[in-house]
Amino acid sequence: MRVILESKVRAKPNLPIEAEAIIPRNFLKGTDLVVYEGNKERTLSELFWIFVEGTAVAPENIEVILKGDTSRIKRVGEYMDTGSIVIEGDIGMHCGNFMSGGTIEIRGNADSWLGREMRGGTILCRGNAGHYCATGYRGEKKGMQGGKVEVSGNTGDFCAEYLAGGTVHIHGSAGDFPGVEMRGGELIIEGDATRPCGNMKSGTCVILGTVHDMLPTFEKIERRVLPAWKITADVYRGDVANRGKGTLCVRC
Amino acid sequence: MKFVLNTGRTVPQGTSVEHKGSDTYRTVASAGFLNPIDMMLLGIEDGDRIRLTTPAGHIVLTSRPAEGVVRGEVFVAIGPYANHIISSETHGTGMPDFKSQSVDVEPTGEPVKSVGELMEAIGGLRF
Amino acid sequence: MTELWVKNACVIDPIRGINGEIMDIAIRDGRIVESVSDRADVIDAQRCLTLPGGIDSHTHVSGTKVNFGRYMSPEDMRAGRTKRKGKMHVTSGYYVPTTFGNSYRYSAMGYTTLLEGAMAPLEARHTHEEFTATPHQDMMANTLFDGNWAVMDAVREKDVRKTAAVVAWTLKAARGYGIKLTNPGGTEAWGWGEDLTGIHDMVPHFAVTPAEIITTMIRANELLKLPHSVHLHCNNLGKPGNYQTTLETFELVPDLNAARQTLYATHVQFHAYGGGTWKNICSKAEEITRSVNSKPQIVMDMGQIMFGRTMTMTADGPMEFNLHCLHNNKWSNHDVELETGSGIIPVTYSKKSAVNCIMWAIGLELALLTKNPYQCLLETDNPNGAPFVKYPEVIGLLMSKRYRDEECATLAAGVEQRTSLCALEREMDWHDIAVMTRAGQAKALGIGSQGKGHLGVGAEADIAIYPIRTDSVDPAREYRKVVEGFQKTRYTIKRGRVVSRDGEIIVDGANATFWVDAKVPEDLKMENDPEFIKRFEQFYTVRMSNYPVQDVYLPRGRRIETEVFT
Amino acid sequence: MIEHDVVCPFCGCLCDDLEIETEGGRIVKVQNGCALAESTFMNDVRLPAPIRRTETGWEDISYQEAIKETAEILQGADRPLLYGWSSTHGEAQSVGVHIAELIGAVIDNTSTVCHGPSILAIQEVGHPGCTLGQVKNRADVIIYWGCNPVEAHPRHMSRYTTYATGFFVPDAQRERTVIVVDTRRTDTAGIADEFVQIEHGGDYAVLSALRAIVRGKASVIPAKVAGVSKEQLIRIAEICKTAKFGAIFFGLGLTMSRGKYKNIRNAIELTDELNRYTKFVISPLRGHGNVYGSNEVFTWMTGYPFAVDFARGIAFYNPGETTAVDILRRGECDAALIVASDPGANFPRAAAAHLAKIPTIVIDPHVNATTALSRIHIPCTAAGIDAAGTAYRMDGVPIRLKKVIDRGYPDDAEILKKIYDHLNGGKGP
Repeated sequence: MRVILESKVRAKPNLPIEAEAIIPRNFLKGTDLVVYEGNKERTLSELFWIFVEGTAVAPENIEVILKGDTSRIKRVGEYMDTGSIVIEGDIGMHCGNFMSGGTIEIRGNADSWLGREMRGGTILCRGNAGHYCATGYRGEKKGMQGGKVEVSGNTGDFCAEYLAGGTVHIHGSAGDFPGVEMRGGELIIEGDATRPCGNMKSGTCVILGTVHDMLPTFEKIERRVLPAWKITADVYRGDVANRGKGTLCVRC
Repeated sequence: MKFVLNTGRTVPQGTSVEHKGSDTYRTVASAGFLNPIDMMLLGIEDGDRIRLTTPAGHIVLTSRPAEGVVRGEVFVAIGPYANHIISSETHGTGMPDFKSQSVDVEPTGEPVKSVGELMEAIGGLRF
Repeated sequence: MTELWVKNACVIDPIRGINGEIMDIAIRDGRIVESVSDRADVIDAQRCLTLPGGIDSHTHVSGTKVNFGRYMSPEDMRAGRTKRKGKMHVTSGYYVPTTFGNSYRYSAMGYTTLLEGAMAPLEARHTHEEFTATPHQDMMANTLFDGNWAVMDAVREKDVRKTAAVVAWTLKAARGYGIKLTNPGGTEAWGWGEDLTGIHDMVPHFAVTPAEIITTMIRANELLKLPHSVHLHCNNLGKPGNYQTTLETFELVPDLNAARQTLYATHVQFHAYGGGTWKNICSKAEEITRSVNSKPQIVMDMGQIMFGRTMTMTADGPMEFNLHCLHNNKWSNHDVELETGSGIIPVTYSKKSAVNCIMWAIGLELALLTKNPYQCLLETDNPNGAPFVKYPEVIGLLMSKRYRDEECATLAAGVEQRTSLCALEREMDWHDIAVMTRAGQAKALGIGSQGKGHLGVGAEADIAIYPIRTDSVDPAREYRKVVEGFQKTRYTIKRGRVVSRDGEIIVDGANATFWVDAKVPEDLKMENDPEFIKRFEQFYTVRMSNYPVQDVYLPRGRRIETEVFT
Repeated sequence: MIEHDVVCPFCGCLCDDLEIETEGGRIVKVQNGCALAESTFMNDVRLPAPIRRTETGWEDISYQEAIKETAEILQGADRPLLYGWSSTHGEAQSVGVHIAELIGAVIDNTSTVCHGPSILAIQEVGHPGCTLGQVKNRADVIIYWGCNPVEAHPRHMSRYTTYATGFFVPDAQRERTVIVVDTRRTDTAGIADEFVQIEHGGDYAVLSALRAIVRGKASVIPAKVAGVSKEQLIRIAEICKTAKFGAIFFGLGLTMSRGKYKNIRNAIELTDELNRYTKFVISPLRGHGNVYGSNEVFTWMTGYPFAVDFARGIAFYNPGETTAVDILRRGECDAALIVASDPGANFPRAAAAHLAKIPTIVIDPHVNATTALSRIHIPCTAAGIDAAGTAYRMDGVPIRLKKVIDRGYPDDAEILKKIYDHLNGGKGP
């Protein structure tokens, strides 16, 4: 089954919409869902043209497609556990929060907190992602714990903060402090990064581009070939400011 | 020349902060403090006007020499002049780059605007 | 004039010796009266369990440290969020809820009076501000004296009268209720990053020992005729082997007051550990309760822990730092000049941890081994041992051996070998629970005369009606019904008004704050003591004139005056 | 008439030993205060009456009219922003929170552009701190990091640190070592025993290096970190470890520079590490007089210290998303109520500009930059001058601000209550 949601033109297009109801499973019972625009409650049909093609008996067979201006829509795919969502344009914040299964594809850019506290499933963002891509919530000790986030473009700052499990793969560059407070999982940055892995405790980060402002508290262990990436890298252990035992590999 | 814009509180700014329409406030909030060597390189003297440009906009300030300011930095009291050119990007933290905005600095003959004029430039109206 | 008539109530009112009688309660203008007119509103209690409003004699719900616990915990605020609804304000938080969250949830459980366990006098204004935002319970604040410089000076001079004078001045300034000692002397040592290891260690620079502070304060407390006794958080909290410190402390306590205990020892579970390390920690609840059973002058509360995530917060700064070094999670500390300290860290009590399981068992052992329920009150040192919303589960555990056994079966090894819990057959009855959750508290806090903790004529009409039929529920078997029943009252009545119904708050609250104005002879008034004033102005960072809490902070303050001593 | 022990409401020090002389309802003399205090009390020019912007200029309106129109604007908004709060008392702040929960607004205070990052850091690692008297009576090592108390908190050093006589530090100047860390050689740096000049944006690296050195991992540290020599770092670490009681104070140099809250987090974790050797505390130097009070009030009422979004009825918090600058930059809000602050002057251009595009109401005693961006400006009392109320000092000590004169203005808490009543169909909070 395909559910196509095309955003309607709004009187106040800058108002954020919160749409955690947009997950495949919810469309099993129809399209009578509630979303929020600013401080007002709306029905899905007030904000979207809704087209449903085919039927489904199981949520894994449901594909949700978002079209139009979706850059202000937050929390799409929150707690999603199966099925798929395709966003043809840009998507707002918190896409794929707490996701545990299924796939989300974003053809445009994603705003901040993409895949926050994700546990499983896959997110593919073909454009750039904002700040705090694949991270956690304020005050919480664990960020993303499982699954995979792949970004074809760049990310903003604090990418994979508190990463505790799963894989984050950035094909472009990451901003300031990628992998800060990391305690597990794997972070791959094919482009450049500034001050990677500050205060990391555990986990692995591989950077194929240039590192700016490498922190002084990483202990160089060895230089070795990383066959998976076909590169030679300097391997650091850190962050020694924090008794950390993380691994940071930087192409040399 | 490329500089980093740094902002902070000062006593003169603080004592006139509730009188933003006053000349005193205009004087203290629109002073751009530079290292004397940078001023020499820019070919300006104490009191000459400088134009600071960033992607957010531009502003004219009165230059002042300050030994304590490091080379490559321009210090401006926290307030509407500095804010006229600071980006509102917060890096997801809520806090703009009040101390690390990169700016172009050049000498200018243009006048320093009043706070009221700055507010009118962004759609306001002086009382 | 407002009147209410509660009929068909199955009343347990231990202070008046009523145990499960079906009776009617007449209420006029907030107080219990002999009878009401036929225009009174009527509530049919339908023979449900009806108790005086619950009283928590040791909880942390208001003030600097509690609010800092909230401030540093956005992750907890995600739990337990409710919207504004009717008379209810928004609430957030599970183990450190907002003030309204605390107030509504306590009210839903039938609690109408709370004692904030720790208030630093310098920050008292903050506590009182939060009291007014905790509208459904009458409040009172234990006032911290454990590291008070003027007190330690007077103790060193062995001057009980002077000690009493400092206490009286400070209680009045802080609008406090009673004397709290938290790790006496230890919080001053913590000002240097040190702690004391026992009650006979010297406090650095002050040349007094915890034992001297405790005994002098007990005498000063009784000299002042304060309604409550000294309220003590013993030294060495949370350390394996600390039961000896606790027992030594209990031995110091004379029996000086016929109406109530002479010492209130709080959260004793945390002070009843044998062994010498975390590896060989074991229960010494039997030793502790043997001592308490022979000393009517001591009342304790359980300090029960329950499994799950919570926040520890106490004036005991050094203890919190030690705990932080074990957990390596976030740590806050806030020492208060010339007075006390405090620390906060989040913890998770896990069934997989043998230490946590033993702690859990010790709290229950203390209650079950204490013969007189008036001597061991039910609480969790909220939120240190668990958030107070777990009280119904604690009640269930005390009333049902089967529930305890089922829980024990899910725990890490150790409980059976290192505690006696599994061997304890005792199952508490409804009356015991009524004592441990209201009557005992009223007596221990000395607020029976203020009309709290009983339903006699003249008492404040604070009443909790639970959806429990004691004639049909067997708590030993149907403990889940007990737990559920105590979670939400059918009606909570506060000063004659129904404030909460089936868990929902239906009116704006209008609580009162009790505080003690202890009188001293003219020559002992600290506000006239030049040396006291000089020291104050020199070493505090606020002026003495700006220190006392103004009356505006207690919009419904209830002053309790004591008789002047000679 | 001379009023003693008056509290200055200007900065987070809340000095409470001022003497204010009044004559015929005017303040004529301020004693014991700093220059900031003096100007706060002496040069108090107010907006005389409520004003409303018209097509061409401004017109006077009545309080009643101003309050009614404010309520209507807020009532009709889909995403109202209530911002400011730090220069008024807790009583007004608490009404503000009630309005926010009632109408589903975002409410934020000035810590968002001040010590918001410090709060984010504290939420990650906690805050080992103390009241200022602990520092005064005990500290033998004082570190000012990224702050300039000489300019921003002029009496901090004489009341609480460098020059303050303490019980265990009777000869303060001789017995206290003062370390200043900054990118600029400020006036504060001038009085330091040790000045550490850091390259722009290098604070995080220097803090990490210090933590590693304190832990005995100096071997990993390169010869220079962000312009600071390894020798100096080792010396600083040694001074800290051998202190009897050390205190770090930090300011906007850490919160506003690159990395933001990660800088503070690192400083807190350094403090934490040092506590394994001796006693160490850390505290932010809070700016506005009652900014800490706004954090306290917001926290006990909503659970969060700032940036609280009630759009969904429940309280939601996520700085970067629910913070005022971000909401304005993204053009989200469609009405704004600004109380006791001046975002027109203090927010970056794009954020301030949005205020002019939407109906903005200002409640503030003074005409400020935001006035020009507003639709309505309602003047009120100034807390601590002509209104009493509660303020929280930078270390959390609550102090009652005094009313020293009466100038006939309504209290902002009263104005806000009336707005609330309008919004709530005549029923108060």
